[in-house]
Amino acid sequence: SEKGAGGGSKKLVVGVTMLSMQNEFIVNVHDEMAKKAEAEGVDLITVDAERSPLKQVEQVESFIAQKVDAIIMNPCEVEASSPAVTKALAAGIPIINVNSETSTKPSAFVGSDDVESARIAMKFIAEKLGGKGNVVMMHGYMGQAAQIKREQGAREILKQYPNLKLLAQQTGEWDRAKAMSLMENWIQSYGPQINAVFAHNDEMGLGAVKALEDAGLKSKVIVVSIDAIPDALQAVKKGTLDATVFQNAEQQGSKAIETALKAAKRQAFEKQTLIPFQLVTTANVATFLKP
Amino acid sequence: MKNGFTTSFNQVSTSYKTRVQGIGKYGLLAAFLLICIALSVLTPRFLTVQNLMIIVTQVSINALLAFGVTFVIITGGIDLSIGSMVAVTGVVAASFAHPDTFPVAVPLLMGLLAGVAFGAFNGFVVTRSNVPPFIVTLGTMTIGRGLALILSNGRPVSNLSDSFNFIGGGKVLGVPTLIILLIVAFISCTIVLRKTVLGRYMYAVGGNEQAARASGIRVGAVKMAVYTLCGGLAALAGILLTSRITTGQPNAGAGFELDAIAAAIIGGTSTSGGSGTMTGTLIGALLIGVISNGLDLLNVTSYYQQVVMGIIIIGAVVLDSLHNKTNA
Amino acid sequence: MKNGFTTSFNQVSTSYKTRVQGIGKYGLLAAFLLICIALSVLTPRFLTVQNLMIIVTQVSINALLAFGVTFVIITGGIDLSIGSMVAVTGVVAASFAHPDTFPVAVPLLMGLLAGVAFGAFNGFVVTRSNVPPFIVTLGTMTIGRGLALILSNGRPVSNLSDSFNFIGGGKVLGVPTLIILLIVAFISCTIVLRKTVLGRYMYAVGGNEQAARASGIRVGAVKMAVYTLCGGLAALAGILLTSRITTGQPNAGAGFELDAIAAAIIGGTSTSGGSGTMTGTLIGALLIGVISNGLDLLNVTSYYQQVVMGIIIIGAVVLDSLHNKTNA
Amino acid sequence: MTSDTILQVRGLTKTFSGVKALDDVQLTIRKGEVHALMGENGAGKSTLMKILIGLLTPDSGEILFEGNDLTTGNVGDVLKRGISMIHQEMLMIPELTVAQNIFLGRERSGGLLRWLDDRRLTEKAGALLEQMGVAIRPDMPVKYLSVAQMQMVEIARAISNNASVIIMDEPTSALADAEVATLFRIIGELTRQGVAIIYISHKMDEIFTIADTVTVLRDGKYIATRPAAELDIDTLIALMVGRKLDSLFPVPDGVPAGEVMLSVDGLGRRGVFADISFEVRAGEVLGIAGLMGAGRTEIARAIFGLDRISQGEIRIRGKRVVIHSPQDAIGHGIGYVSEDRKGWGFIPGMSVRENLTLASLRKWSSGPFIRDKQERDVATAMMGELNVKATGPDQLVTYLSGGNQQKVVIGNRLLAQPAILILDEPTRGIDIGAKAEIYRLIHQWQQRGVAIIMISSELPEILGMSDRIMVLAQGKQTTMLSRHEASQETIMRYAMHRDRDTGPTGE
Ligand SMILES: Nc1ncnc2c1ncn2[C@@H]1O[C@H](COP(=O)(O)OP(=O)(O)OP(=O)(O)O)[C@@H](O)[C@H]1O
Ligand SMILES: Nc1ncnc2c1ncn2[C@@H]1O[C@H](COP(=O)(O)OP(=O)(O)OP(=O)(O)O)[C@@H](O)[C@H]1O
Ligand SMILES: [Mg+2]
Ligand SMILES: [Mg+2]
Repeated sequence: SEKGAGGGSKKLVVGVTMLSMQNEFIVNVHDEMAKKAEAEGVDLITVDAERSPLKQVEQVESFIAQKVDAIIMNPCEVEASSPAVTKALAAGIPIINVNSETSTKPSAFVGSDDVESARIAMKFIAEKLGGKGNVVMMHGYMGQAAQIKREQGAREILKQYPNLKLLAQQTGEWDRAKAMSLMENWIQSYGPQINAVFAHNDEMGLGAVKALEDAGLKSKVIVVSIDAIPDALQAVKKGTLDATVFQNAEQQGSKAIETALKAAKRQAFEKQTLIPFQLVTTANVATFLKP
Repeated sequence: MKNGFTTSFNQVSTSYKTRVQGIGKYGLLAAFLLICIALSVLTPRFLTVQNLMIIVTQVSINALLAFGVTFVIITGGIDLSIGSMVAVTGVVAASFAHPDTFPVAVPLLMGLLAGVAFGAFNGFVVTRSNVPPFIVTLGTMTIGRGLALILSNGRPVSNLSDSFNFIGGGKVLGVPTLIILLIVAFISCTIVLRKTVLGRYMYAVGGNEQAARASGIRVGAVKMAVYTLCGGLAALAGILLTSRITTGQPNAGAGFELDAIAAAIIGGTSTSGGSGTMTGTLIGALLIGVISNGLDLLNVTSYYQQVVMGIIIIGAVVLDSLHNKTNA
Repeated sequence: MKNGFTTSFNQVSTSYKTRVQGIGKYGLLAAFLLICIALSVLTPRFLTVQNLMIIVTQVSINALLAFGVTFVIITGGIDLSIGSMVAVTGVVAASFAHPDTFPVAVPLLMGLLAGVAFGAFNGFVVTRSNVPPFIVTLGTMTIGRGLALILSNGRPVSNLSDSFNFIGGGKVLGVPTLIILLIVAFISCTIVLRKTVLGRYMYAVGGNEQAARASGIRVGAVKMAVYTLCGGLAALAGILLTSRITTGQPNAGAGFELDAIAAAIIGGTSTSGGSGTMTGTLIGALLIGVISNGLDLLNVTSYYQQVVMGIIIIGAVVLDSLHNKTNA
Repeated sequence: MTSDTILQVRGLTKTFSGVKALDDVQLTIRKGEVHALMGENGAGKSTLMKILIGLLTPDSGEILFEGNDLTTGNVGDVLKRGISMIHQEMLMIPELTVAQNIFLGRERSGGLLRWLDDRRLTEKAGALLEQMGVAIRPDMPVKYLSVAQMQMVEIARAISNNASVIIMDEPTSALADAEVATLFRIIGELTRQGVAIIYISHKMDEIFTIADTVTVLRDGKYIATRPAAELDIDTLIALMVGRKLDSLFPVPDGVPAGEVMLSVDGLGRRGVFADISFEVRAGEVLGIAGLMGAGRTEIARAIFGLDRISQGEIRIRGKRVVIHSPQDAIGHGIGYVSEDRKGWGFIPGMSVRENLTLASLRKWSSGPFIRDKQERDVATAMMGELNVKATGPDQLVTYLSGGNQQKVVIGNRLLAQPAILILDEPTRGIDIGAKAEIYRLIHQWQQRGVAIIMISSELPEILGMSDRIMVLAQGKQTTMLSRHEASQETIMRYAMHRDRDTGPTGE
């Protein structure tokens, strides 16, 4: 459209819809985007989909009605958020998926593959246990994209280690308190049989750590989770959490803005920017800790 | 002895008219219009045909649920399971909606059937046991969520046929199907409530169950009917949602019950039963939709949006009730 | 309004009300014990001192919230904002609980103050406006969530002092502090409800507000009191949760309101007001906790857990009401 | 069963949580008769009627209606077969209009999804009310009606069913004489057409005016059935109470009235009443009489702070006071017993004890805590004084009979020891024995120096108890009579009084 081309006098406007602004990692990604936008002199309109794909589709519809120059979407769901992509593309507005994917291909993707993060985490457990032992898994909200993908990754690795047994699995709803209660109940059930815990996010991982500490079992059980939120990094440093998987919020955020701007200005841009995960353990935690 | 009454009738009748049939409703309508005017002033993007159409589209799912729950609340009950019903019916419909399998009527019918059956189950337990509807439907809310996950194996049911996706995502003569369906549902529900014997009995059962019983009304049948109706409308909402997002999501509709109940109560339906209108509920749903849309348009920061949202909703209902007071 | 319909509504639910002061309670207790016995048979790990202690610990937060909301429901109101209050008070407390800043009394007091102020605000709006409590507290629920996010910047407030973490995570003479506090709160709430003038007035206001006023009860003051009390108890719950998980979470407590209200209603508190006991509420909360713990111990698959949970809860209340019927 | 027997009940028994409400009761109703069912409060009259109409199921016994078994337990069915009922507790749907309530359940035969024709219902109801000579708008929601008006609507509903048996459970408890006359005229017309009426009332004079046959119940047991002509009032009371009753009204003892406790000057509430001025002294009973809708209740409500006044002033012990709420009124020593005991009287889910002590709870507590034993003692004593019939102080008030509920409400106010007591229809629905007790109590409190205002539609009561009588018509004070000046005729004349200033009213 006329105003976007060449980045004329008018400020560019980018619509951003985020999965959930109550999730620390997502908030971090967004903060990076805001910082980058500020530096580039672009206006961001940020809305929170509150984990509802319907809401997200509606928000994108609203962006289209507002004739924004580009849309950045942090999809709630692979399939369910797809209509948003279709609609944006149909309206001729570039749409960039950040952090996770949709089944309909967007203009560009910036992020990492959730399945991979779980592979990394589970692999760490498998190696620590020497390929043999009992694992319990704490799921996120059942049916959500992140939960499904993290489960998928974990199972891929479990299949490779036939002596690694999945003792129990249950949802902790991404929540620290719920995970703590769940872990307490598992300790009652299985006690010393449990060798490792894989939690789909750090919040739940930290809940599990707390329950294990209270029961005096932490030294005997490995706990690994995903996201590398500051609390988790501290815990890794203290040695209570054995490992977490770092997802680079900073890069995801700034790369997403960069790509969106290029697309809005009709310049060439990367169709896919994959930002690798990194395993964080006591060995390398110092490099991730912000001063 | 007739002579003595005329004066007191006249004044009584004026005071009740303003309250019951007339302006009461307009209090909320006034609050609603006030918010719309404010938004039009604050942002030029609000009052465009396209944006208004988007609002109505966005509101439609909640409005359908709110219509159903209005029936239930009028009889003095409550239905917390509507959100879960959205998920169950959506998953069921999606399972029959893959391309080149069944004609589009099949997923529609199966979804509706699932919702009606679910609602009838609610009604059955409520009427056959002494358990309060709050607990019954809280129970079936949990059960329904579990069922949706079991049926879908915890995964979104995707790859749906275009004809199915058209139901909630298409347009007819430039008007989104959702808006058309919303209007049809609104008119039908209004007719049921105001023009049929069933509607009358809903008010009676909610207004005074003993009196309804003493008038020979089969209270159990009326309750069965409202929960079933509510299930049917939830199924419609579930199917439309599924079609709109082109997937059957087992975790869809979580928390929808509160929004729907809020729309009904903002619209003047009394939680103790016996009163309420579909028009009120529709305005209630539109109010929530407009505020949410407006806050997005104004780019109010996510956290502050929630604060503002809460304040405006309370404010609108306060305005409404003040208005009623001065008229009384 | 001069006529007495409100009371005749109440009569409708008398069947549910017989339980208030008498035998009814034991029906639920029987259902609860039945479930406990079943679990003891199904798994030897259920009936151990350690596991029972864990159950009570896990139940305590919900029970505290349920105590507060029981007060509110007895007066005929409702409080949906308790979950958000947990978040706000938790974040506030955590902000003052970093090591080497303030003595541990400061975060405690600030958290309690936040909860009491929040609750008083609910009470103020409910008594001063005509707005139904459902809408008022739905509004403040949204506002509260927003406030918690604003205060914490959307991030967990962590790095809390050991003395603060002891409050909800420590043990005194081998007994978890949570259990001790739960017992203290239960006894205090029972005394307020059964032995004080305020408690009596709560039943009166919920049982028949007009008759309460005609007896000279300051209905507004009683309502202020219950919402404030509820806020205080939610603050206690928020502080304990924060201390237990050693972080102030802005999204803590989401959905807690439904669990707490469920505990109260399962325990026999009538949604129409005027009846309910703390013992019933405690059993209601324990029931939910035991089922949830039992399903984990039995390692029932996640999806099926929800289905079973819903069925057992409805079943328990059905059993309870059958019991009442034969007693009526 | 003789040929003109239409309804027969044999061996009926009903138990509520172990208490026998009905015990082997029998009843035979003939076509075209008015059959009075008599008994004290709690004798089981309403229970028996609720069983007949299908609202309750009996434990045992049989009911034959027109020769066929009626124990179906289905109200709709019973209504269709030709029995209808005026309920003691006025079962109506507040939000629905008069017309909608009258035809509720009979809008149209057929399924639930049949179309409604509200205009036709309203027309039909209007015609019916007109025919009854009752001026109530058929399109008014019943929640705006006075208790008396509701009772007229109940009557309209029952007679519109073309029933062959109409049960009337205290149909006149809220009605004044004029409306009672209307009802009796209607009853006359119905019986001439062969309709049988089962009539329950605590007003003795009514029984002797219209009843053909009288059946008496006592403590749930059948006592006797007699032709009304063979009974006199003392025999009937003896059958009901099981003993002879002393005089109904206490003898005035001529104790001089004390200081002026309450005075009202030029009190008005726009459109409801105006220019009301009176005073009540300590130890005096001021009666207020008037027709239905004269505004008596409204005056009481205004003084008690339930409604705003638009002009005039209220003085207590000579000092001008402003009363905005019941708390204000109670603070000034005023107690009010409403005519609407369910709406404003008691808390149904609370026990007798809790209801009795509610208004005076602060007296039986130290700080925030209730002194349990004292509370129980006080309540038990009051139960004794009022002769409340209940299983004990912990029985829920909902399960008491109407008369006993009324006693509990009065007891609640008395325990608060008001200096000024306003009683609005204090003996509504109360049996003759209990009435005598309440009169005795009023007299006692009068002797203790309480200023009492008594509003009543029962002229004998007004005449028997009042020192002075204020008569109202159309919201205006038409006279103030002393005890010696007052008679039924004078009161009625002033109650019908039409004020010139208001000009012609009516169509
Ligand atoms: N639902 C109930 N549960 C328990 N007891 C009841 C119930 N209904 C009535 N009773 C008891 O049954 C007895 C008969 O009551 P009923 O209402 O039939 O008396 P009544 O003769 O109509 O009295 P009144 O003249 O005061 O109306 C009373 O002792 C009453 O307390
Ligand atoms: N809340 C109200 N709103 C409108 N009108 C009312 C209201 N309450 C009472 N009225 C009307 O005011 C008039 C006066 O009623 P009120 O109850 O004072 O009469 P009353 O003299 O006490 O007679 P009774 O009690 O026998 O009916 C009635 O016509 C009644 O319908
Ligand atoms: Mg009776
Ligand atoms: Mg009156």
